[in-house]
Amino acid sequence: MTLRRRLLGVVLASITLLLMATGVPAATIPVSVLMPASFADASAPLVREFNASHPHIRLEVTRGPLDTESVSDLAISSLLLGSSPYDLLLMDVTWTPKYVAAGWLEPLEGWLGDDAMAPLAPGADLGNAFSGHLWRFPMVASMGLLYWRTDLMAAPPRTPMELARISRELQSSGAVRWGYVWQGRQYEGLSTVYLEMLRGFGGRWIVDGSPTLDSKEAVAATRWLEGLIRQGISPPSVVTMAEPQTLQVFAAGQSAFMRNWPYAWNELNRAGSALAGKVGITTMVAEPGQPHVATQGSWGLALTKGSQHKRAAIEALQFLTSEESQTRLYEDFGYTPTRQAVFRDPKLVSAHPELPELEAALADAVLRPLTPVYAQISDLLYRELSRVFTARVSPQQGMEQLQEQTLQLRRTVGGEI
Amino acid sequence: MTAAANTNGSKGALKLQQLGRRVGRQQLLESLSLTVQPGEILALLGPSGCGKSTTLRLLAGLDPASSGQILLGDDDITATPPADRGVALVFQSYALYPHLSVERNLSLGPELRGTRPELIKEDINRVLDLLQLQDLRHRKPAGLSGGQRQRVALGRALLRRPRLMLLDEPMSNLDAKLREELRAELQHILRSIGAPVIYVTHDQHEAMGLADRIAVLERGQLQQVGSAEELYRRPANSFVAGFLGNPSINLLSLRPGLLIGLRPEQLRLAPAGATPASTETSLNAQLTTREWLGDRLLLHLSSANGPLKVMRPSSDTLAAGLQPGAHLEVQWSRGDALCFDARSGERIEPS
Amino acid sequence: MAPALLLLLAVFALPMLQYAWLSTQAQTVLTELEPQPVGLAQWQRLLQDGRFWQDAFQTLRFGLCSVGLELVLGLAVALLLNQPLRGRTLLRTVSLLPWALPTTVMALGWRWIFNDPFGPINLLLAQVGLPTVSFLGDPAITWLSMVWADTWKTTPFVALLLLAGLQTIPADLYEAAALEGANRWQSLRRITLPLLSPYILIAVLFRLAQALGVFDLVQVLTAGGPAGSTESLALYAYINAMRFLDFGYSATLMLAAFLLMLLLSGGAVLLWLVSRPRWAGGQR
Amino acid sequence: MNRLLLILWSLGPMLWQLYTSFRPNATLTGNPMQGGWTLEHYQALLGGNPPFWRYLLNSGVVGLSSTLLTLVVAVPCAYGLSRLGRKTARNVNVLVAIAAAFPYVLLFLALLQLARDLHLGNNLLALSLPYTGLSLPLAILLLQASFRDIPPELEEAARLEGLGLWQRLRWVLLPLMAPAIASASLLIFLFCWNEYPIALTWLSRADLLTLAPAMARIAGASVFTVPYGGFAAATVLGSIPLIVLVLVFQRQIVSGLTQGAIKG
Repeated sequence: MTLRRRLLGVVLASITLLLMATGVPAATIPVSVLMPASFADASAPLVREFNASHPHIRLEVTRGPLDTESVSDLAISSLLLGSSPYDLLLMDVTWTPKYVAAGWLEPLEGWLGDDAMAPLAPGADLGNAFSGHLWRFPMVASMGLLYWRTDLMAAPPRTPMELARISRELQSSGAVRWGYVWQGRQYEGLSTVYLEMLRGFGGRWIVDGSPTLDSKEAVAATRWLEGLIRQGISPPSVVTMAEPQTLQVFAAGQSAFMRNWPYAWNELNRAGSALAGKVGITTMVAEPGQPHVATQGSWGLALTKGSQHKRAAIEALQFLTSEESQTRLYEDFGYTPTRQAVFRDPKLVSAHPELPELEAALADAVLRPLTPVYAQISDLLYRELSRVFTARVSPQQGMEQLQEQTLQLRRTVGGEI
Repeated sequence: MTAAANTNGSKGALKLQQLGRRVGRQQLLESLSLTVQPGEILALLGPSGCGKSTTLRLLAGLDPASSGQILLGDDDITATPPADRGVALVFQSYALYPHLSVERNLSLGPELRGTRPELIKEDINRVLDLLQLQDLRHRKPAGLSGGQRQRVALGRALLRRPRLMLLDEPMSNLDAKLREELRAELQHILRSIGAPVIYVTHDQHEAMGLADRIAVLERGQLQQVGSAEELYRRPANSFVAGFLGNPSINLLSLRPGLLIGLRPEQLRLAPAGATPASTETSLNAQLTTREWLGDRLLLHLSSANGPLKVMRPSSDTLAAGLQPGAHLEVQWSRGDALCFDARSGERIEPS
Repeated sequence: MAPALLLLLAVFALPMLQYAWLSTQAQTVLTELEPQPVGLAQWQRLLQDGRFWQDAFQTLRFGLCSVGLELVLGLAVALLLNQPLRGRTLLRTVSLLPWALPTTVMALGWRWIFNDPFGPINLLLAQVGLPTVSFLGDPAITWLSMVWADTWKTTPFVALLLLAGLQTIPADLYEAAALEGANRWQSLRRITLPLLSPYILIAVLFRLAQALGVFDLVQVLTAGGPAGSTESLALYAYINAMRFLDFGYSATLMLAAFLLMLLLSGGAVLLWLVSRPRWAGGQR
Repeated sequence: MNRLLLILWSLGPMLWQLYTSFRPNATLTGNPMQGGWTLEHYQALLGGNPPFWRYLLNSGVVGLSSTLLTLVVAVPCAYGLSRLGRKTARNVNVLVAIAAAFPYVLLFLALLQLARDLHLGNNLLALSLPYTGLSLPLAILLLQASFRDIPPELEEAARLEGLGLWQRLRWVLLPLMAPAIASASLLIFLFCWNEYPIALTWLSRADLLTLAPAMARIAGASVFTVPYGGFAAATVLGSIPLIVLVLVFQRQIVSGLTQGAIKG
């Protein structure tokens, strides 16, 4: 009897709590945004400011998971459920075609104007439009960078061979334990790493809707990365590393080089960091004559088709991607801007001499293939690379298989990727 | 409603008319016809599986009858739901609610039937007094002895003021001594109800000691109804003869086509070679074993016509002095012998 | 009764029918998420999909190894718990704990325990001067790490089932065997195992079905890596649906996984029927 | 010795998580023997948005409502089955047992479509529907077994006394079933509390997540370091309610599991 009563009490209390927490009636227009945890944290002050200056709108940020794929899963499951609770999504550059094809997004050119992309810096304008419409406005630019230790070498390596040589020298002199750490785990990050090497070796991922992953350039890029592990330039555990793990090793002074995104700059130079002032950034190494490319990894805001408050959501989008917001995100958190004006702000440049470096890297940015089945082809890529890096298969064989698998996928989806 | 109707004592006789029950291809009970008067106790006797429990369940309404009718007083209750029959049943396992105290076990039914609380209280006190259960009223069944449980079950039945009282081997879970003690008390209580009582048992002593009449069932068929004495003296067939009496009757085929039934207690012994009186018959036999039963002796003998049991008083000096292997004459008066048709088992009046 | 059985049909049977239908359709981003009939193309694709076969093999390998290990360990634990020991209740409670925790919770825990080089096992190895083990980074090892984590979590369940079985074996059987001079191993082999076999079958069937549907553990512990060496069929189906938005193929994969499971469970039952002691035939 | 081994095997991983959860992140990846103790991981979790206890609460709500709903549906069904003939009941039970062992993760896609078609997503109470369906088989098997343990005479006695079906259930059968119902409820509750794939696809609002998907999606404290301490604190917080549950109801859980084995 008493147990039953107690249980009933618990149920009633829980229900009441839930209702209290969710059922707040609002006279203002609610706008909700899903962001990965890091961006949600960084934009919190902006959101407060927006809400203070826009009393008719209540902007609310949902702090999603940290890692990109989990955020994507969350966004997709909310969209699949039909009535998405989100008006705006902060999206990775690779998601756009898939979301557009699924019919989940609202074109932005009608809201922002046909020349909405004009103020964007070169490189940042990539990956926002697809099949003739604008779907996404970039809030934060991001591109793969090579971090190097200014205290251990005079100039950064520009070719793969130089990188390997400097690494070996520093390793044998005992200055560092490892030469180079990068994102080698089986996940999207590996695709971004590989794309930079692929282009640096002169290869291409997709040419005119067809994969060219068994080219000798592609095999050479794979072999080089695989060789880094085999020769001990990269630690064996690099195959389990994502961005935070590489940063951890590099920040601890254990590696001479690191491949990472711009945000790591702030962390490495913050007060108390062992490496403050000892780190330089540049673009990725490339074979002589090949471009030093950076994989573009910008995050942009998109409007969901099911949004009930599109006008208010656009207001929030414009605020969050404004020059002022981008300046603050850069100053406080190291998130690279997307607007040309911010890169050229003399005050900002004088306080942050690395800014032109970033602008240059962004201009060198390349996109991952823009296709609705990007998730599949990237999945094939990082899976097969992981097989190569864990010595399940040779680089040559691996790339041949990858080519075959990608072709098979192309047949399955009807000939275009 | 039934309780109110029953308080005025309008209790009618129970009439079974060609009652039958069949499940699938199995005939559990075949065309049973019986009448039990109010205040009469009828024992249903038979080996397990003979259909006595089936009959009880039909009467209680727990199982539907396949054929025939059940009349209680002027009402045909064949299709009446169990609760509306005014029937009380004491289960073999007593079926007391294990989670309720004695008092709650008794009051649950009346309470849920909507009887007035003060009436229930009064009734319960009366029953508890009658059954000497007052001290145990707050105990749970697990804390009661077998006899106490039986009384609670009986009390629950009494509270119903039944128009028909049914008991399903209520003593079988008690030890032998307690059974004998309770028998008289039980008989008294059952008579006081003033309703027809049907008492199912496989124990002939209980049936003989308790019931006014006994109905013997075998394989779903009624073999015979009558007083204990009738059944003992004039069994309808060899089955009834064999089922009643302890030790059981000797059945010998002395002549082709005929079975002679001889009760062990009606046999006498004489020295080997002694000639019987003119009214008597004699049979030569040899003693195999002896059982001493206090006041009596049970002798197991072998004869040319098969084994024989003879029951003699311990004071019989001839019987007491016999050693296994001894030869002797077994004698009986011809009037005591029962004759049965060897094929059908029906009793035949000796010609 | 009827509503419950209807609900069961709706939850278990309807989805399978739906998958059967969906597996003849293409429903992807390229069809704007509308189903389009494609006949048996998805099944053809499945048969040619090396990744499906690899995952099927890996799922089976995981299922058989973890269930086998759980049986052995579970039996040991059950035998231990069946002895009249001091603090048996406490022991039983403690050994039950791993089973009660949500898989995702402890999978997150195992990710840290298996960490190279900061996990406790690798710390210990480093202390003694041994090389660390890449529990989650080596395709040859990672699936074993997964078996380990699953065994840790599910052994209590198997142990309890077997303990229930042990408690139905009358003690006088052992006493009789001991009088005839049987040693502990012989009485385990001749009395315990045969009498326990129905319980072992139940445990195997239940666990095998669950292990072949392994999902939570893989997704949180390894996400299928490295080199796809721990990806299970369920995870592959999940990725196809939620990441690739390829619902037709996802349904095909799940139906295939289900059929595979039926096949295996049927095999286990057959094996038991063939191998069980003859006297057991009369028991039911 | 054996006992010690068993305890170590069972508790070791949990104790390591407990230890980790009180250590500052820096010491975890540096020299493990150095550094002090900290509550920062717990503070971060409980002060997060939504706070961690919210997930526990959500799981509790789903668990309780699903358990109640399952019992409401399963009790009559189990009663009906237990009163059927042995043979019919056994045939039904084979199907129910297959459902009980079914790797339900395979159902997620169909259930997701159901959620979309009926607008059941992001609703904790609606999540109880699939959970009820999934817990039913086990509940039916357990409850049916214990219904069969109640002697039929008890119910017949009640029938003779004029008790209707509902009265018999309420006053006679259910009180006797209390231990079995408690065991079944606990197992159902545990299942719902721990369930992952369905919750993962049915809930996308951060404030509605139940514990299992929340754990899988848990956001780290920072992008710069791997929040091992935070993860550990989350596993500890996520485990505590269940550890308490197991400690308090150990007997019922064990009897539920073993009943299922013997009777099922």
